[in-house]
Amino acid sequence: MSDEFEPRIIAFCCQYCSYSAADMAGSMRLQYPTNVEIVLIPCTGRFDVILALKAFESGADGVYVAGCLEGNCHFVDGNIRAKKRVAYLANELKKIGIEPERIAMYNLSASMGPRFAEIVTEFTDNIKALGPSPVKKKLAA
Amino acid sequence: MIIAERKPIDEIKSFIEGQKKVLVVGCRGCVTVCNAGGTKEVEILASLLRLDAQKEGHDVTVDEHTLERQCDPEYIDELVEFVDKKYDAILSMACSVGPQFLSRRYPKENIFPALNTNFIGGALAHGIWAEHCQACGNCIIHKFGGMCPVTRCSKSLMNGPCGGSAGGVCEISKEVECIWHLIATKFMEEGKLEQFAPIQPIKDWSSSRDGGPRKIVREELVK
Amino acid sequence: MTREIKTESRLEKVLASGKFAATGELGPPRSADKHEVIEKVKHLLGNVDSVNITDNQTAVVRMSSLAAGLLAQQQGLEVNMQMVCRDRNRIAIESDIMGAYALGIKNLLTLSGDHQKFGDHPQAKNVFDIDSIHLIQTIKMMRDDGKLLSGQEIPPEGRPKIFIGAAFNPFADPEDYRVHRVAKKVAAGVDFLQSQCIYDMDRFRRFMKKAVDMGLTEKAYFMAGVTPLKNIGMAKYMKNFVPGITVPDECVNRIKGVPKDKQADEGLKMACEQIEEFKQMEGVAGVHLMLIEWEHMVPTIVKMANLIPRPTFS
Amino acid sequence: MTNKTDKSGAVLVIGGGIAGIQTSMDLAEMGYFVHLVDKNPAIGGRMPQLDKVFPTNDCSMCILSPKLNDVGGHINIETINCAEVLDISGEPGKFIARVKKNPRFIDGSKCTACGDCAKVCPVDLPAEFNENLSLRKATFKSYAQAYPNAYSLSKEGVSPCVVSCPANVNAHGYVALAAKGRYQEALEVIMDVLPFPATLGRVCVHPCEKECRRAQMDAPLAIRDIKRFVADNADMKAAGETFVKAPAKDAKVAIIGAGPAGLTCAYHLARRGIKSDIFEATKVAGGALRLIPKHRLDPDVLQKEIDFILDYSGAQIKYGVAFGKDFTIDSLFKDGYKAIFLGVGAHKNPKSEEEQSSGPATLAYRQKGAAAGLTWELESGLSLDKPTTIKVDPLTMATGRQGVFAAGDLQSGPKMSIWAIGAAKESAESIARYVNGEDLAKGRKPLVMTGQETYRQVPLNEPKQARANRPAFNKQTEAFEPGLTEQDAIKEAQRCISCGSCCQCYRCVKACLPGAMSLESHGQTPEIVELEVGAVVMATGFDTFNPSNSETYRYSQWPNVVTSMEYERLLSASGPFQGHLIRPGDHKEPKKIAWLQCVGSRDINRCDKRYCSAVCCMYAIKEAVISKEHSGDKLDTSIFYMDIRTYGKDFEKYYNRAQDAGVRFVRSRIHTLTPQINGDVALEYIDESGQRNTELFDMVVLSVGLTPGASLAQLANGLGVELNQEGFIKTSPFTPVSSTRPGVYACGANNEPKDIPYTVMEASAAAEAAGIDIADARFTKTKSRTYPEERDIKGEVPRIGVFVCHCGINIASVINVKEVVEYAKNLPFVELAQENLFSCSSDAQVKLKEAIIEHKLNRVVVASCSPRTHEPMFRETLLQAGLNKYLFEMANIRDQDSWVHQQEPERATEKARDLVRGAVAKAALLEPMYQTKMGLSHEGLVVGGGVAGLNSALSIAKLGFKVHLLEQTDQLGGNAHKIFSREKDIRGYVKDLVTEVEANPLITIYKNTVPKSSEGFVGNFETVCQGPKGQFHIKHGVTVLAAGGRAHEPKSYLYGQSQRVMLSLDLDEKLASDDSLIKKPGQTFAFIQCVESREPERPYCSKICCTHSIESALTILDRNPTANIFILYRDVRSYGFREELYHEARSRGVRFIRYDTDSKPEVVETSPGAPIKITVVDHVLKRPLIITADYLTLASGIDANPMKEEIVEVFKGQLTAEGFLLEAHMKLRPVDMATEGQFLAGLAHYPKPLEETIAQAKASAARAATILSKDFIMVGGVVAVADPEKCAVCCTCVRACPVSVPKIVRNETDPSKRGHAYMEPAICHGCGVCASECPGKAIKFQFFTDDQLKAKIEALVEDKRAADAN
Repeated sequence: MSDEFEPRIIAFCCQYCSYSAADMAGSMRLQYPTNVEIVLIPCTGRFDVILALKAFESGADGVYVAGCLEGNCHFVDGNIRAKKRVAYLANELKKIGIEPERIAMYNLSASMGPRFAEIVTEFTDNIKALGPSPVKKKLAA
Repeated sequence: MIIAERKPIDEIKSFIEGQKKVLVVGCRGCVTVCNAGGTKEVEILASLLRLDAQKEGHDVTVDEHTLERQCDPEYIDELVEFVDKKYDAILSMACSVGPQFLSRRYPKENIFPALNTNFIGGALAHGIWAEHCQACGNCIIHKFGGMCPVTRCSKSLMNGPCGGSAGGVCEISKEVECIWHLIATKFMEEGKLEQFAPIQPIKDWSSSRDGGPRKIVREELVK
Repeated sequence: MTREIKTESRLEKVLASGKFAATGELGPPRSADKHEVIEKVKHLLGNVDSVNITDNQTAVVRMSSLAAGLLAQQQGLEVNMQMVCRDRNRIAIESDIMGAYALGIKNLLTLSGDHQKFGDHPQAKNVFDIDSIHLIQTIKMMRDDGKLLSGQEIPPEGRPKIFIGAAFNPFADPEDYRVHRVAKKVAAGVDFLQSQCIYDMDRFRRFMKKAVDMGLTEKAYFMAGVTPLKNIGMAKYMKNFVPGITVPDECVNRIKGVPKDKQADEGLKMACEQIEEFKQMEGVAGVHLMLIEWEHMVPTIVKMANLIPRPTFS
Repeated sequence: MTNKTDKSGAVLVIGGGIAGIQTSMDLAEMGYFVHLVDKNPAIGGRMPQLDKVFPTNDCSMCILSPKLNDVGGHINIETINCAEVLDISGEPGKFIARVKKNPRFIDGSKCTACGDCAKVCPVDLPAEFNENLSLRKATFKSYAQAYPNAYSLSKEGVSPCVVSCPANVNAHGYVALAAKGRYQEALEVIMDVLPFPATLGRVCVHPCEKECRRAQMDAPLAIRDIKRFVADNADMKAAGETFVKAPAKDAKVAIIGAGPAGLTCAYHLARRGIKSDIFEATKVAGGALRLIPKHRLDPDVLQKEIDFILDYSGAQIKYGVAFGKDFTIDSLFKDGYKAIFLGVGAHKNPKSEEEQSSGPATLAYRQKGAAAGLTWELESGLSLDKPTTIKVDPLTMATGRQGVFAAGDLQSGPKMSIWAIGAAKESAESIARYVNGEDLAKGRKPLVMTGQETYRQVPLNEPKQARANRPAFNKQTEAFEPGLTEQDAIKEAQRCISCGSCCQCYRCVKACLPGAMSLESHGQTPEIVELEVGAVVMATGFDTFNPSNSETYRYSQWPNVVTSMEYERLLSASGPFQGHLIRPGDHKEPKKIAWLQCVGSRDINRCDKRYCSAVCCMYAIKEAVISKEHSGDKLDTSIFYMDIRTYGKDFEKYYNRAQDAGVRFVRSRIHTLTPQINGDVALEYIDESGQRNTELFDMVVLSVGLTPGASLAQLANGLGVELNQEGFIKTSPFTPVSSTRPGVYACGANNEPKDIPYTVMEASAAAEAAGIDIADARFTKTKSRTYPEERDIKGEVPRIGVFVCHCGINIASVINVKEVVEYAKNLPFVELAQENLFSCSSDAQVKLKEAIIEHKLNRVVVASCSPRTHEPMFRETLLQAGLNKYLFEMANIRDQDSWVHQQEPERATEKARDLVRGAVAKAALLEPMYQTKMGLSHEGLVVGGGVAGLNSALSIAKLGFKVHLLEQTDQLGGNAHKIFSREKDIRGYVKDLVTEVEANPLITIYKNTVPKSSEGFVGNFETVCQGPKGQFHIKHGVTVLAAGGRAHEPKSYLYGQSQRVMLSLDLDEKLASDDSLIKKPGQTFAFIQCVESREPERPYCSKICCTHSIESALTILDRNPTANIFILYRDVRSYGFREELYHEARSRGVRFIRYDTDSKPEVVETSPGAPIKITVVDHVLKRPLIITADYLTLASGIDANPMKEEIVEVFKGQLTAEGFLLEAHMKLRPVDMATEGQFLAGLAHYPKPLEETIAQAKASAARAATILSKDFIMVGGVVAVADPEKCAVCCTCVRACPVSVPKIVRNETDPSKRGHAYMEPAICHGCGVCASECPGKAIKFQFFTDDQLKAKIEALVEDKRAADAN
């Protein structure tokens, strides 16, 4: 393996929109970095800060949540709640010296396969620019 | 119920600086209900502290446990098996009764409050709580249309509203409703102004905390 | 219109005589420099009947109103000492009243006090042991019944003969309730009332009509608060940021309608027009001129509004 | 629940769009078996093509795709794609339908939708799904979420170039491959027939080019030149090696003549495993080809090919041996040859065509070839059919003599090599059969044009392209004629228009590993099946109007003039430009777009479409709004319209919002479009002030109308149903979903243009109608699944089986599957790890089932594709193996790994390991979950006794269930008693309806009764009612809210002050009673529309008023022809066929005068009792117009029922801001309330005409029956469960739930104990919000528990951490 930093990223995707978009990116054979691993959840309303914290504790370099477009949540407002939780956690992470950019919220519809690929690339680039999670760095040391 | 919120993480970090083994103790009482110190918040705090320690390269253990209540000695006793494991610091996620009870029961332990106890209040909606009582020890809300000016008027006026009341909000902030506006409006709407005309007398604060720390002893209950 | 004289206050004398009274206002310095007080007194002396000495107004710490009032009084000014409930419990209040009267203070304006949140000590603990209406009652009880709140008797010679004032704000909400609150102050025993700055004349007229109808103006003297607008910035600030003050659009537009260098003149002109109307308005016994940090304009405005000379009593 | 009946319990639903889907789901859930026939390869109809839908702005695909999966996975719905219904016979209750199943050309059951076929397919065709704005392959899947999830192949017959070739060389195939630069494969295709590609590429007379249909556009393709280019640029030997040779046989064949025929025969015999010897009279091989001038055919080229053939076939040539002289047929047989092929040249006389074309100089060469003479014929007993040729069987090439076959000039006369080669190839086949003792003719037929070919239309409007020419031949400097350059060859090949679509290159067959694509599947033929059904529902949808033929719109010539459907695709993220809004002409981002309304609607001049298409106003507004969202405010959008018809629920507000957002609305019909050089389009129009304007737009969208489907007439004919004059299915207002043939029902846009909610409503109504016909036969045709008893795994340590899929090469070509399997074996609790070629194949299911049993697996992980598509299937297998279906987890290593990391096999493999590790970690913590059966009440409650409630109650009863009908007054029938219609006898209808309801024994009527409170949930409601005799309780399984509405009583226009001013219903009363006052000649009647409607206080359109006023006006005119009638309107909203009435009214002199809200009519009474004076500003004349009216009718619209608040409070429903009931989803669930088991119908939902009310009421009955039909409800599964012990009773879940499921309940086991949160599993929607919010972590969201997800997350990240640490 090359020495270049390859971040490990967990993405929480809802079954209706973003997970479908991920599948669609697949059927369109859109190529994107391998760094993101998807955890399927029924709705981003199921996203819990505890899960993201678990990811960071386990050594993830970044976490993002991808839900339906705002206003289009199949469960009314799960994605809005998720957005607020993400913002809350970003702030808490910042306070303990972890870059808040390591967690993000995205919205996309089931037909936005290209956008999904774009998000993976974009987020991976962001995390690469940030470097390894400060948590992991010390763990490795 | 008692409404509390978690202290800023920086402050909590400062409590446990240099400690190797930390226990976060939650409470299933009021602070669970107000989303400040239940199992979930304990998990979050513990996780943040672990992350922080890992980030700094410190080998710190942060354990979690949530008690039924931290305002009853019997539940406090339950913690003994944890205390036996020798923690360098114990963070209580209860109202300030919790850390005080813990400190008294386990005088040798380093006990810190992880919450700020804010007020006695209720939930207006999910995620919004408001103060409704300041435990003055002499409830007179029936005189004010079921609203407490002692607590809910910024100046605890007995004969409000003051001249700073504008558009139904208090002069101190647009986010604070003017309780006197509500009280006066209610009486006017109900056509009960005359009932409201007499000047409310000066309040006797001796039953309040101004009368010193309070204690209730119910003799018939005391063994 | 003459009423029973309760105190040695000159202000009371003016009001009782039925003459159109005029009071001013003096903000004590944010220091222990007595010269500032003395300087300000110069603008006011002879131009008004009595001067309010504010009590840590807007919760910003200043020289105490008692001390500043005494300094002013030493310059020959009659003062109207303001006292807020924010910073004193009933013990301090009663004590200060005694002290003030002993030092020659004849008028005392009772106030709840601005909340400390916007002052320079927002971390302070406030008191609010009693409210402003209670304060009226307290002074009245000390003066007329010779009693402290505790019931402790005050010997007749030690009773503070204070002319009791209070503020009223017709522009706060709920509008319909304001006059009833004033009624409470009257019932509590207030002698005179000074209003918040008036710009919304319609609302003030409505208020006074009600006060007259309820017979309140028979029981206490109502003085109308006047603060000339210095410029458009002040007009907008008063309109948008001061709770309990309403500034109608027409006022703002009128100021806006003239060039910047003429705005102060326009403000003074408007104030004079108001004063003229107050002179005629039923139930209004005088004006309270609040030229905050603009005390040097007092001579101008009293002249423009034909408020001088002030009556004298031997 | 089966009853004895002759009727069939199955229903045929025709059309798999949203209407067919809804009907099918309702019917299947009601207990019928559904055959859903769709002509397309995938169901879904039009919705998948739409970007967003109005007025919710939902992504169309997002809301549809769950429905596709529901239908696809339903055990009682059989979807039959690529099929058409021919006809039906029989009676209602028992029809026989004949269905023609057209071939898919792919075995759908084997297809895994991997797309490998499309990857290799060289044929590009316009993608219909993208409205031809992009290309697809001949093998395709319309869109990613398509059901069935399988590819299909477009095949329109064998292309003419192939058929016309005497050897049937697959010209289309090699041209298509050459166009892609795939020369080697192209050569393979050629050499499948022709072993002389380079030679024939030079000298063939190419009959193919004569038939090339490209000629209709410009010029035929230079097919031969392409062949030459391919042959010159690819390797023959390598191509030859790709053919599988049959096992070598003992038999040897003698070939006489080493010309093109003989050599070809040797080549094809070799491929069939048969050796041959060639006897050639001359000293050289090549026959007639040797006679061709050298500059045309380089002898070296020919020799190379001959050498190849000899090498490939192993044939030996004996030179200089003359037939009849040195040997005879008999002697050859005697020498042991099993068969003989005669490939000798022709006689002296006639010239081959090749020679003719090469001029007289070549004559001499022919002499040797003719040496054979004729003497042998007599000797060998062969007969001549013409003086110089041998008579052979044209199919088998067999001569009269057994074992002797003939081809070449000798057989077919002096044609040309290509004939000889074709015949030689056929002869080789015959010889092989002969040798093997097989029937020579079986299964063979000559490839000829049948005239049945449905070749693709020649795209005449595409740009012309010149035919490529070979470089000029310079005799002085060059020895040989040059061929095409590579650039020219490719360009030329790209001119091919793929007449037959599929080019039969069979690259797909090679690529398809599951064997779904095969030579057999390519040969599929249509099949006709007969289905026995009890009823038929037509849901065939619509076509969009094709504006190509209208000169005005310049559509066909101008790429930046697009139809609205094309525009939908332009907007869509899955569209041709991935949702990047650019115009097709030059891919420039448009800054200014115009929509032209009523293209193909309300227009008898240009297109003979009188009706209004009902949806275009809304979709145009939606497209404008969405476009602005795409491009920001800088985009300028204008809609040119005649009337804005935003009459549906929330439509008017949508219109208002669009105006606020800056969409410009211009009331004008465009008369001229002028394309500009730079791609822009100039619009000329006359605005309202009469001003002529010219404005430039970057792009113009034609809001095309809806037309009857192209094949609807044929279908209607087959089904025996009548069409109306507009070509849609004829229905009647009181039976809105019944066709003219009993037992055949129709719903959706094939009845009349309509939007999606109304379509869905009708679809459910059609389910009701079909269901009622065969109510007795419910559950007679349905299937149910049975499973072995579930194994109790309590206390077992996890034993996980991991199955890693190759998905053919989809996964395995990127991911090292073996490595992943080995890796999985060492993961905790993994008992077994295996690989599968295709995990989804049926044999893989058997294997999986066996593995579960044999290895006592108690958890299963499949690493393959997406759980969205495949989880249900694997869960089914678990059930078959006796394992709880929730003990299953998938790792998506295809869609989210191998497909998206094709260039990084190592990393992809690593990621696959991670994903498997994560899945295993979660699987270890999975627990069995059980859905439990819950009983239910089989009775319905209907609230409201108007037309909606009556119909709903009657339909539920007719479907076989008891109904309780509550009416708050003492009279049934509601508003309908007051309505008068010129077109239909409403009052008579209501009377009959009431009688029928009263007579129905299953219906209990409660008059003067209102609901007071209601508790419970779907299947188990209990409602307290207040009747005249006090309170009583009703237990019911479903509720239908049909509380109606009422006419709005306006405060304006002297209503209530003048006797001459009345509401529409008052006028109806006069018309109904045939009031003589109406008939007084010369009177003036005025109508004011939109009275207190479409204004801020009531911001909605009541939908019916325009039509109703027009109808009333016409009635007045019928009775009083001299009456003057004025209708004062804002927009005339006579949508759909109602436009006909508007048209009639105008032609009969009714005057329509438009007004604006800022200049409303003024109405005054000049003196008490005197006629009314109305002043209105005439928009055309721009001056006030005074109307003195004897009567003024106010169209004030409809208000919600005044009891609405009470009703929603009792039933815990929700209201819109306007006070109408809020449905579960405005688009796809227009009859359902948000609360499960609650439905709505009629005016309570929104103002609507009677026929729509009836349809919705019927729909509500169908929806109700989907629940009432069940013996029990299955509850539980992926739902939230609260732990009473941990619950802090904090109400967080109560507040967080989007659908108000959690409640704080008493402790059932001990009521004295503290209560706790409880989520009724029957109604939990399964989002998990409560579990995430619960501060005490007392709520477990099953299958996605904290522990399971944390374990998964930790495992996903873990390995990397270890690796980094090392």
